[in-house]
Amino acid sequence: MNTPAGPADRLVILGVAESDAHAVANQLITMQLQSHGFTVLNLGVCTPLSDFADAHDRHPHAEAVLIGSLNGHAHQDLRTLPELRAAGRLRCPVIVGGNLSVGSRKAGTDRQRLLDLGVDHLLADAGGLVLLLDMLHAARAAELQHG
Amino acid sequence: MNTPAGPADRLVILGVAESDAHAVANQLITMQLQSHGFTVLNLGVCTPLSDFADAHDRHPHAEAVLIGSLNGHAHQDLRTLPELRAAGRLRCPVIVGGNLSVGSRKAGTDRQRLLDLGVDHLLADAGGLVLLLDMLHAARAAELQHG
Amino acid sequence: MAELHGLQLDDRIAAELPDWEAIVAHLRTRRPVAEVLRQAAAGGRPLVQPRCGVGGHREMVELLRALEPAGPGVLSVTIDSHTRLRHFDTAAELLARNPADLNGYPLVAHGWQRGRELAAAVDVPLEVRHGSPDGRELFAVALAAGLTSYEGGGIGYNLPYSKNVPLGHSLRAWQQVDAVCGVLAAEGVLIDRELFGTLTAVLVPPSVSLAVTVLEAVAAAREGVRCLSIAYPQGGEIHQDVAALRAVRTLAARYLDPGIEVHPVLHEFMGVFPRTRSYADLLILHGGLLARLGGATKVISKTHQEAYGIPDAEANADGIRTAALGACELLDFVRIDEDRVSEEQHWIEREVAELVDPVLNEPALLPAIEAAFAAGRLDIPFSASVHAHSRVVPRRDACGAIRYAGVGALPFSAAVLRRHADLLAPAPGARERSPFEAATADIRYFLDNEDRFHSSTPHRTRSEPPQRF
Amino acid sequence: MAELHGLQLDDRIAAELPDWEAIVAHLRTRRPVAEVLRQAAAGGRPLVQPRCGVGGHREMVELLRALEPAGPGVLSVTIDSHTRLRHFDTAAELLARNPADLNGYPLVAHGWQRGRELAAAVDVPLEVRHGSPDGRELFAVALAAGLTSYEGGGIGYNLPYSKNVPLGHSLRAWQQVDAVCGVLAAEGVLIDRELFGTLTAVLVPPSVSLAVTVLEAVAAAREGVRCLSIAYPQGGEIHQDVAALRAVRTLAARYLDPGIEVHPVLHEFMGVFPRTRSYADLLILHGGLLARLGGATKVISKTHQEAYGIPDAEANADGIRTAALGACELLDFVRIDEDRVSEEQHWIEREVAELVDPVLNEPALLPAIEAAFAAGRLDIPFSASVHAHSRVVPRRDACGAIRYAGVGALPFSAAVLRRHADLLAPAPGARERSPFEAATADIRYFLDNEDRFHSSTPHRTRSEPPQRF
Ligand code: B12
Ligand code: B12
Repeated sequence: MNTPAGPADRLVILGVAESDAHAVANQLITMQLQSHGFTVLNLGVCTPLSDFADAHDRHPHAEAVLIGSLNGHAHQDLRTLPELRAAGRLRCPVIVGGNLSVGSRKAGTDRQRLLDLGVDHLLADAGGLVLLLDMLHAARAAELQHG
Repeated sequence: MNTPAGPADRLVILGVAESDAHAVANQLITMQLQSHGFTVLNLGVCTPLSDFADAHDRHPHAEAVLIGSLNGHAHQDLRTLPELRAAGRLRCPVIVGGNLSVGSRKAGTDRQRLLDLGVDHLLADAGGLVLLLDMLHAARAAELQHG
Repeated sequence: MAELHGLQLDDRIAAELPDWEAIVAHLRTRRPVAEVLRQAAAGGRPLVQPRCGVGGHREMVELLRALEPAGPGVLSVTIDSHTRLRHFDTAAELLARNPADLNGYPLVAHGWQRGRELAAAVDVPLEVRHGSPDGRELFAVALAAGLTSYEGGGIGYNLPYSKNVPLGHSLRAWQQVDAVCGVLAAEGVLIDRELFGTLTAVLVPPSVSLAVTVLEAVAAAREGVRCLSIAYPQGGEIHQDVAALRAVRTLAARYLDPGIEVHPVLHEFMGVFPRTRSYADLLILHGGLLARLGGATKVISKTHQEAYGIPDAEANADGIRTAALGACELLDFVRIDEDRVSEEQHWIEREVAELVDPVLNEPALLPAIEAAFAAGRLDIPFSASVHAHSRVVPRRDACGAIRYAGVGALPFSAAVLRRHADLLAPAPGARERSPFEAATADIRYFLDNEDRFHSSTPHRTRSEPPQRF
Repeated sequence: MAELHGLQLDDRIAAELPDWEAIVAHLRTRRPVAEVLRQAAAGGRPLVQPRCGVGGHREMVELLRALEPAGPGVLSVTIDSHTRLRHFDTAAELLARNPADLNGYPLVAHGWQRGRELAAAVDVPLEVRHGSPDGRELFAVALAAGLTSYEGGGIGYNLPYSKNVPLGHSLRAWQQVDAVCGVLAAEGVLIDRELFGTLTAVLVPPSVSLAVTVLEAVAAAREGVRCLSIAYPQGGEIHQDVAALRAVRTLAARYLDPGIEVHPVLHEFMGVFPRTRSYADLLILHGGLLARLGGATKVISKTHQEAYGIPDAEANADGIRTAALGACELLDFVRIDEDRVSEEQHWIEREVAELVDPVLNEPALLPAIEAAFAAGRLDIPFSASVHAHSRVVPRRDACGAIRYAGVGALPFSAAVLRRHADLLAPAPGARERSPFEAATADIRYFLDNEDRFHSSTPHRTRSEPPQRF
């Protein structure tokens, strides 16, 4: 049986989308994940998607790439995800959270077009983040075991 | 030529509808009309329509009967107007003013059903009252002259 | 006339009621309003209560349920005008024909069983708010329904609410109501009795309001009432209003047995209300703040639809929240000029004493009240009733506070008269206004403030006259 | 790189602009924001300005026209994030594809001619609000458009708004902007320059905000700027906030030439905003009141949709009105504990002096600022940029005021450090919180207040988490 990696080995890549300078949630999430034993590679604000891909190339064992977007520009800032994926990059779960479109009334289509880009998970709140990472981790462990 | 009666002879009958105790507008309108030279027979609040008719019987030369209604009960309180009119009473202009139905959004039907009872004029505000009385007065003078 | 424990009632209505023991037994199962008031008083923040009443029963249940989530401490069963005037048949007829045409809930026509359903529909306890010169039948039905708070009094529910009910009649009708509350109190069932110091609501000088409620309170206490809510209507000048609310407690201490629970209640501004939502909301919030600063136990909220008509449930719920926000922690920092408040309070208390002491010094209270109104030694402005002289002429001073421009036969001392004259002395060179102009301006006070606010910047839109039909 | 009167610009953008004389001639025809500010300052009531910007040109014209009737003193052209970061091409591309996807108005992509159309669409003058570490091109376009007020500075528009723009770069970019304003001022054309003391907006200690704006103000004044608006973000504890706003004037008197017009500006609470309309409105009103009490010339309003996303026009107009109501006559009676305010102001001024005096004592200002941030002797919390240490740890005390739990390398005196430690001393027996817990609670301060308000009565509904996609 394949023991899942202990928390100490759990690395995530975190950052804020390219046009977005909102730093507070980013820093809080870092504290939160670290307190749960994660190693956080925090790329900070205003990070182009290609920088996330570069970081993932350097750290292929990262469990997930976590991208915050609050300024409403999530879709534009993640537009190159299909290209990068087609080129075989960012092949880990991409989790996007924050405030994902412009305006105070959100349409279901805002959500859908991000999923269409290939974003794997959307979270409004960071509260559920550790749970999601644990589930993904368990699922991968199970896959490795049975697959 | 028939000279219209001077203001000193101009009498109006004023009061508030049967179920209604709102006194302030009633007292202000009295002051207002008096300052324009009218003689005001003020029946006060909570005045059944039959009391207006009795007063008009006693003062048949009254130019108009002015009824205030603020509590929303105008229609119920004036329901006997057709009966009284059929009996030949209250044969002068009946002017109703105030807040004429229950609720903060008014429907056009609220207005119509009062007109259907035979109310001659509806005013939201007492501001236009003297003007209306003067117009009715002038019209009656013209009628007397030509008729 | 039938009788329910000293309460003389119309036979037909009395016949429908359960017997006295059953009424008392049911009342014992209810959480009394008095308890909720006591908690609020201890907590230091006023509870909020809306006015609310619609004709239909199902609609009334829905209304109460819609308002409860806004957080009122007490909910109202506001009664329609026909029922108030004991036109129970008209109310019943209209209820059958078109309940939406009623401007309140006709509790007598619905009957006490439905009253119990209302009380059961929400957790918050209910008060009956009406305006009945003679509220005995309504009270009996309310008691049978298990309602533990009842508004009204022999002066405050007569003079503003009817044309020609003699004061002797209304005072004795309310004496019977109070006596029943006294009996219940002795049996351990506390009924909160709220006194309507609001009167005609428009430009009521604080000492007129307080004199009336002090006299009603003394009368009620003599019948054994143990829990009194004493309402004062917001006039609009905050130092005067805070002083008046605080005076409720000092006057109660002076004129009532200390064993009686007394709760000052603020009625949010009851005059001509602003028309724009934003300014109306500010005034509602301001009332909540005033209630806290004045130490009120309860505040009766208004709504941003006040100028237009009976509010819908959403506006009413918003009003409750807005009033509560005015009294909430975020504004706890607010201080007020306490010297000015003390000065006002001193004079208000003195004026009240000058009005009520001669009456209380008479051997028999109710006849003395009647005689004082007959002589104009007690009086209210804009009386609806012929049984008050209405020779009191209220006028706003330069700060907006309500003063006496005329006192009729009120027995004020020279010092009091001089103070009011001084406060109303026109600014040098000011144009003289006719009484009509002055009254209109004073009544439209907040409308004018609102217009000034909205036109203070060049492009801001002004308020529109309300659409009323 | 092209040049417009000392302003080094991207060639492509410079090529589109009218020549300098034409720009100045047009500016002379516009009513300057500085004049509007001067009037408000004289009137004693803050003017209100909303943030507002949408992608499309027609939509932007409509938005400005929709907001004007709410009575703002100045309107904003809030710029989208791409333009702020000088990604002019991305902004132009998105504008062509889907303008509604832009979180502001891409003025550079639209061009100065359309900017003039915006200015002509309303009578109220416009300010450009953005967040550009290097705002030179945007400034040139704004000037050409005839806009007379421009927000930003080399520190406040760098550290919160970008990851890796060296301070030396942004300071020199803004030096050029200020120098152009200086030239214009000398020619009699006054440009109002607003400094963004709001920084990262979340838990910014007053002395951090004021230290940054004092340094930027001194730098601007040295380039000849004659009208400065100095913005401070509402922290939430009113005595501290009033003190900070009043300190703007005392600090200006201490550090600036008296001939320079200085206007304190309040940014209504910029942190995590309440979610229910009623509580959000209270906070907006409270900000208006604070602005008046603190003597601000201007208040930047928020909306009840703040927690949800960029507001629609109606919510934005409501926010303008609500903020104005907080500063209106009806609340002129409000007093505040002046001793507490003075005490706060004394310490704020002292802290600012301890932060800025060493920097101002250096021979060259801009390098000294750069060096101080590099050494952590100047610092901001939650920096977006790697060019501040972000070792300042802000924490709310028991009253909600923002204190320093950690100062990194800020050169505070022992007295200052002791005071903050004392104010943050945990209540005896209090459970220790992790830094994450403490930060989260402090950031959610008004959310928690709001929840407490809504659950203070048993049946009141609590706020729901905002729907964000
Ligand atoms: C003061 C007041 C009271 C006082 C009245 C004291 C008194 N006896 O006068 C008290 C507190 C006692 C009271 C009681 C009630 N009131 Co009341 N009251 C008001 C209030 C706040 C102001 C009215 C006032 O005095 N205005 C000052 C005068 C000068 O203005 P006005 O009345 O609007 O009059 C102007 C016009 O209407 C018009 N006008 C009026 N009469 C006439 C007559 C003629 C001939 C003409 C041409 C024009 C005209 O011209 C006037 C000057 O421009 C209004 C709300 C408001 N802010 O407007 C509610 C209001 C009128 N009341 C209302 C109600 C329902 C009641 C009650 C039934 C209680 C209840 N269920 O809520 C009881 C009435 C009991 C009864 N039997 O009638 C409602 C009416 C609702 C509706 N139509 O949908 C209102 C609108 C409040 C509300 N929004 O719910 N009320
Ligand atoms: C503080 C703030 C700022 C500060 C940011 C300082 C800084 N560098 O950090 C300043 C003033 C600089 C700023 C600037 C701007 N802002 Co701003 N800002 C805010 C504000 C008031 C609070 C944000 C915050 O710090 N919250 C605290 C954190 C802890 O909460 P949070 O960010 O909501 O994060 C939670 C969730 O979103 C989620 N989450 C966040 N990130 C992630 C990431 C992952 C992976 C996951 C799983 C979850 C997650 O979990 C977090 C914790 O529960 C919000 C409004 C509000 N009250 O919420 C607006 C807001 C986010 N800003 C907004 C905008 C538009 C801007 C600007 C573009 C200006 C403009 N046009 O109005 C610029 C951005 C410039 C740029 N290049 O990005 C809008 C976004 C609008 C929209 N989406 O429709 C908001 C909502 C305000 C509004 N209502 O208009 N802003």
